[in-house]
Amino acid sequence: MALDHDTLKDLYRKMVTVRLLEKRVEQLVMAARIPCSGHFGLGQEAVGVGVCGPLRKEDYLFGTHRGFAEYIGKGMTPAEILTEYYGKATSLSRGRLGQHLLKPEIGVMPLPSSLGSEFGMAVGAALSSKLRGSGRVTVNLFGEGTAGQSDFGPALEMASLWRLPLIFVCNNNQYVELAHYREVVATEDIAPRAGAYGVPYEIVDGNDITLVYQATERAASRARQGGGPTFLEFKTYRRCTHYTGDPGGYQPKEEIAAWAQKDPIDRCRRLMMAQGLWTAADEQAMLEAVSAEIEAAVQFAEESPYPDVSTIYEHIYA
Amino acid sequence: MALDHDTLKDLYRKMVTVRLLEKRVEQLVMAARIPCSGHFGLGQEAVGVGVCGPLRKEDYLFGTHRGFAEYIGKGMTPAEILTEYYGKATSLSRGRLGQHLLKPEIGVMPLPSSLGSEFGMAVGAALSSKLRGSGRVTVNLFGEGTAGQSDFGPALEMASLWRLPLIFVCNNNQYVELAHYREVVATEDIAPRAGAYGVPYEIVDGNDITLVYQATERAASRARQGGGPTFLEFKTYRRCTHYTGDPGGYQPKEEIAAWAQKDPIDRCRRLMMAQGLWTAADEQAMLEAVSAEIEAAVQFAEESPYPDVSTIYEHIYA
Amino acid sequence: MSRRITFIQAVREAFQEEMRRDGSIIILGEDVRKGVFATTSKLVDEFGPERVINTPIAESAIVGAAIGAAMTGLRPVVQIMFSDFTYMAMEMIANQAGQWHYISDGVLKTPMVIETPGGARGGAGYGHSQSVEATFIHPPGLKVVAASTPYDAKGLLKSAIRDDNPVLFFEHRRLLTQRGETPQEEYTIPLGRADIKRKGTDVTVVAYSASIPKALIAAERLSQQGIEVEVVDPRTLVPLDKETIFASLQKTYHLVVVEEGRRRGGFGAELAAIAVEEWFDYLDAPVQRLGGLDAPLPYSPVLETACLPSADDIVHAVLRSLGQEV
Amino acid sequence: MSRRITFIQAVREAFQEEMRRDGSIIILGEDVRKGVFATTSKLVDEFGPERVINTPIAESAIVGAAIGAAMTGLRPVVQIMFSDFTYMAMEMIANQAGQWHYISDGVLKTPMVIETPGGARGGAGYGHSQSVEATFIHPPGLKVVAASTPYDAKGLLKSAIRDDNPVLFFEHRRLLTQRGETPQEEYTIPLGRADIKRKGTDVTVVAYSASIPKALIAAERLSQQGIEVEVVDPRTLVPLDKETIFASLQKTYHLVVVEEGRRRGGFGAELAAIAVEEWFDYLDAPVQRLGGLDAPLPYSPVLETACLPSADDIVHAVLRSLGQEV
Ligand SMILES: Cc1ncc(C[n+]2csc(CCOP(=O)(O)OP(=O)(O)O)c2C)c(N)n1
Ligand SMILES: Cc1ncc(C[n+]2csc(CCOP(=O)(O)OP(=O)(O)O)c2C)c(N)n1
Ligand SMILES: [Mg+2]
Ligand SMILES: [Mg+2]
Repeated sequence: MALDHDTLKDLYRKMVTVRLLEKRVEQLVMAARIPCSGHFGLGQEAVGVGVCGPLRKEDYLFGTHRGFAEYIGKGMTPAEILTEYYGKATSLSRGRLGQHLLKPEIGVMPLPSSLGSEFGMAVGAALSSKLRGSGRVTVNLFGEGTAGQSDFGPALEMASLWRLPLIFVCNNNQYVELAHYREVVATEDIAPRAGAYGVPYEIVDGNDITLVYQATERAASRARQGGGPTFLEFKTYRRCTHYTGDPGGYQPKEEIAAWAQKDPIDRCRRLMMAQGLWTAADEQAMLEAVSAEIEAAVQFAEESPYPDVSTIYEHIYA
Repeated sequence: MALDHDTLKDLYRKMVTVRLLEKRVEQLVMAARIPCSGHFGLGQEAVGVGVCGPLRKEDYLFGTHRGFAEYIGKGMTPAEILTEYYGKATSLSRGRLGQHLLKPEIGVMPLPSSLGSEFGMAVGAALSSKLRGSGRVTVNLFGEGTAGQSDFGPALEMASLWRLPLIFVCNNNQYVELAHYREVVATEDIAPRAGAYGVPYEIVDGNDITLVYQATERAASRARQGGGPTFLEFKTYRRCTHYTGDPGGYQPKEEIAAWAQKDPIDRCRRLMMAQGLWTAADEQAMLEAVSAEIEAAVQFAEESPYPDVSTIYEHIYA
Repeated sequence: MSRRITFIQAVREAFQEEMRRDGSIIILGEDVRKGVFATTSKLVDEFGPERVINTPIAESAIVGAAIGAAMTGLRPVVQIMFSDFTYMAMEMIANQAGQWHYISDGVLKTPMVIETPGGARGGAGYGHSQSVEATFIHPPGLKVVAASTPYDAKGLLKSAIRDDNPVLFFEHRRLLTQRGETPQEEYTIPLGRADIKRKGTDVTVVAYSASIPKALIAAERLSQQGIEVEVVDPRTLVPLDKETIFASLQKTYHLVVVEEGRRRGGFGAELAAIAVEEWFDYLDAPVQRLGGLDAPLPYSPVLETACLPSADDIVHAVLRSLGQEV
Repeated sequence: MSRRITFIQAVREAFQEEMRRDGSIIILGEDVRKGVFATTSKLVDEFGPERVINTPIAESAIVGAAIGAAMTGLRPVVQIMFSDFTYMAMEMIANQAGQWHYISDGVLKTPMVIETPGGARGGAGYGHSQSVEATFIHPPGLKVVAASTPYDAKGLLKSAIRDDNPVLFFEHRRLLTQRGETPQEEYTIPLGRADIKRKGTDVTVVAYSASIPKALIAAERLSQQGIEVEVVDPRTLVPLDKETIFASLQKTYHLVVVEEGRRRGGFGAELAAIAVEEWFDYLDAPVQRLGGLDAPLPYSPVLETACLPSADDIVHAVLRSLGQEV
């Protein structure tokens, strides 16, 4: 079944925003305007955006370090992201978070520096929803490398035991830093590990935004109906290097080229065009609008002041 | 196929030793002669004893806190065990280890206080055997509750990835302290979790010493041939309470009674008698010999001095 | 009305009263329903299995779950069966629980308590006997409580549960079955307020948890020699009530600090450092710092005891402080 | 022959020389083959994938595997990509690696090194920037190294690899690309020997790792005011070379201690405590203890810098120590 038109257009625009924003952030990091390194997800935008598509504003998202897609997907704006990356006083955290984007108001929950430390936290958020009957769903997004981390098993165990409204989403982009994932992951697929804990799973083409959306929608509705957790593994591919400081070279050119053919944004655009929902003029207008939004955000971030040093003494304890 | 007669008799004697020794230790704990609490495995003796049966002296064993069966199985003597439990100067560790039995000479490796901390260590021992081509096999024994611990998944991952000569042995005795295991374990079986990491597994009746022995033998020979890890889950039942301070009462009487029917020692004795290997007189003689060995060990431990307090300053650093 | 109840009962009452008052409090831990060490036992009968939750054996993920729950509106209490195992959750406690309030600029809160019995009591061995509380002084954003009496335990635990920060509540196993006067009426003790367990004028002995009974015995003995020791129990290591300790030092000019945790990098290090930085003019003699031997704890009770400071050691430290010992 | 090489090159050379010397040394860690921070990069070309092993992302199990390997005849080096993540392996490091030698009565040995870069260098954020080394002073059986120059790094790392105990080898990211004279010839520096980075007579400044360059800047400035600071770099926090520090104090009678890790319960606490216990008569003034703010590290470089002691802060601390500041 196809997604409704507005949904598709919205997802498309978000994917494009992610792509343009990532490129812009890369420039700004390289130009030393942004002090952190950047982790980008060229070619895997459909996962984060598609997963957030069927979520409600109040649903909880634990996203990733390569997470522009899910943060934009969940509703953060380029300005919110850029001011954090710049470390400016106008950011939601007044310069404290950097890459660790957070906006609990719209369900964007902590991104721990230490990969895997979100597993327990996501269980806790889901437990909290369940006990309070809030109807909220929690999504825990992570890479296939992170699935090797210690608290992965306990999180599956608890989610399964307590039938938590928790969706595990493994973004399998086939690389773990500078190595192909099979150098450090024992199996082709991660999802059957969830099955062994009694958590139902699906393995889905992560470059097809419709499939990503729909799989997540099924999982979310199961969760809301008290059916417990689901594990989704999305197969995709990282067409860029690990981070801005990584010269790359370890990904076969043919592999990259083959996946470029499956680019999720191109696929979505072709689909919309084939359905007559989208024209070259729409594309042009949208690109301009998104670019303008990003440029305005860059300018805002650039012009924003750094936080006052005296703020470091605030909120040490609650 | 049946085990050869001497092997069977040896395993039987070891199981009986475990049972009598546990009973004696219990008395000594209750009488405050032994300062630690005791964790016993009434009815599950076939697992530890049977697993150690096919192992070589130099193979590594990471045993459990409820591990009389595997420590006797691997060749520790009642005197070695009792002097440690008493904390006497004549123990291998001169009073330092207590329940954390250790005898690297015969492959008895650390039993960490913290459940699950042996997972990584067992991987390391197996990695070491593999890299040095020592031909040694490592057995990592743990309970079904401990399988929920964080480093369980990473250990499976590493063992699978690196094809380590490592046998994971889950002693599923159906209780995790004071609760039935299904209160804290999401699935009936643990072993399929290993399968999901690419580790072959078997689920075996843990009260049949022959089956335990043979499954381990298969796994050990696979490991020695470079075939990598195996996961064995032995189904058994703990007919005693969690530890000496536990009044019990949470295990249904009928459940205990049903499992008493499947007692591994009775089964082994019946088998040997049916095969004409064992007579009532043999039984009597063996019981006397084992009791005498245990009593001699108790007396030795009782009469041994406590370690000299000045020894506390030794071996702080290597 | 006051009764003599055990430390365990005091802790249990604190849970019970707070859980009645506030439906967002839940307890998570291994076997907390039956309660291996009884501080939580039978609470499940009153509050149900949804609020008293037996978990898998996975300390790190349990604490992680508590953090997630705390950030989303619950007030979880985690029981870690032996305080040695807090190290399994070090990442979650020190890198996550204590940090998100600050780095979120105050947006997130993590109101949670980690209740954890520990300490040496003979025969439990190296990894079931340690006093590890000093480890948690160093990371940011945490509070650390270590009560020495049932009265203090109850009042402090209630405050810990109401606190909006992660609080580690260390219990010493040797104290758990000790009894003490504890009012039936509601009371709380603020975190960060020390208590003078014995008044004195000659030497200030700062001790906490199971070192308090030893310090009091030492004080009795010293009193017979005409030396009046003031025993100050900080009760919370973070935040630390420096004022009360300083006030005592201003009388005595002599400081002894005692803990069962290892000496190197322990609580005593921090206190002695504060003394030499901030109270330099009030030190008439070197600070005497007593703590556990800087080694693993051996099992045999004769050895274990020898690794820990005794009442005698405190007596000697006080005498040394006064220059009365060679 | 000596060349100016970077800290990274010095560390890499230490690995290379030791791995050539001893076939039982292996390196385990995340992406150690390519080497994200280059200290291990290309070692795999010489020593093969069996000795330079890329692991899954599972710090606790990696350290656990190193312990098991160390107990059975290998000498593993574990790289933990950011020292903040050592907390994920706290159980394995503090409860296991450091304890089995002692409780086995010397039967087991755990010769292993944990090499881990860390510290703040602007823009990495709360959990990729901490200096956590002080945490590891407290648990037993561990050694803790924190070198400040390529020369020291190489010589100390070689000793650490040869040591039969678990050694934590902390590197500061701000130093990694710094260059320094390093001999081509084989040399080692024993663990537990401090180095005087600058001679002076008026105040002893004890600093280590990335605080050394700051201390030297401060010393230069103070020298222009006629104050000669002696900068002592302990280089290993455990074991600590108390003799060298004490010898300096016997000249200066004034002690300042500087670290980038948080102040509360930090290395400075331990050193100040030693001073007030053992060197009381050689303190003419309060010890000045500088360290990171007792809060999480904020991301924005302007904030991060403000949380750490600066050369200016050291100047002021020295002046305070000499009573020359209000
Ligand atoms: C505990 C921990 N170890 C290591 C790192 C460093 N690190 C950052 S990204 C990364 C690779 C993650 O791979 P994967 O989970 O597949 O996610 P991807 O980067 O492919 O999105 C690593 C090891 C970290 N942040 N946390
Ligand atoms: C990390 C850790 N958590 C908790 C405990 C306390 N504990 C001792 S035995 C046990 C239950 C273990 O259950 P299982 O793994 O099934 O083994 P069994 O006791 O049934 O043999 C627990 C929780 C411990 N020793 N270590
Ligand atoms: Mg990946
Ligand atoms: Mg069990």
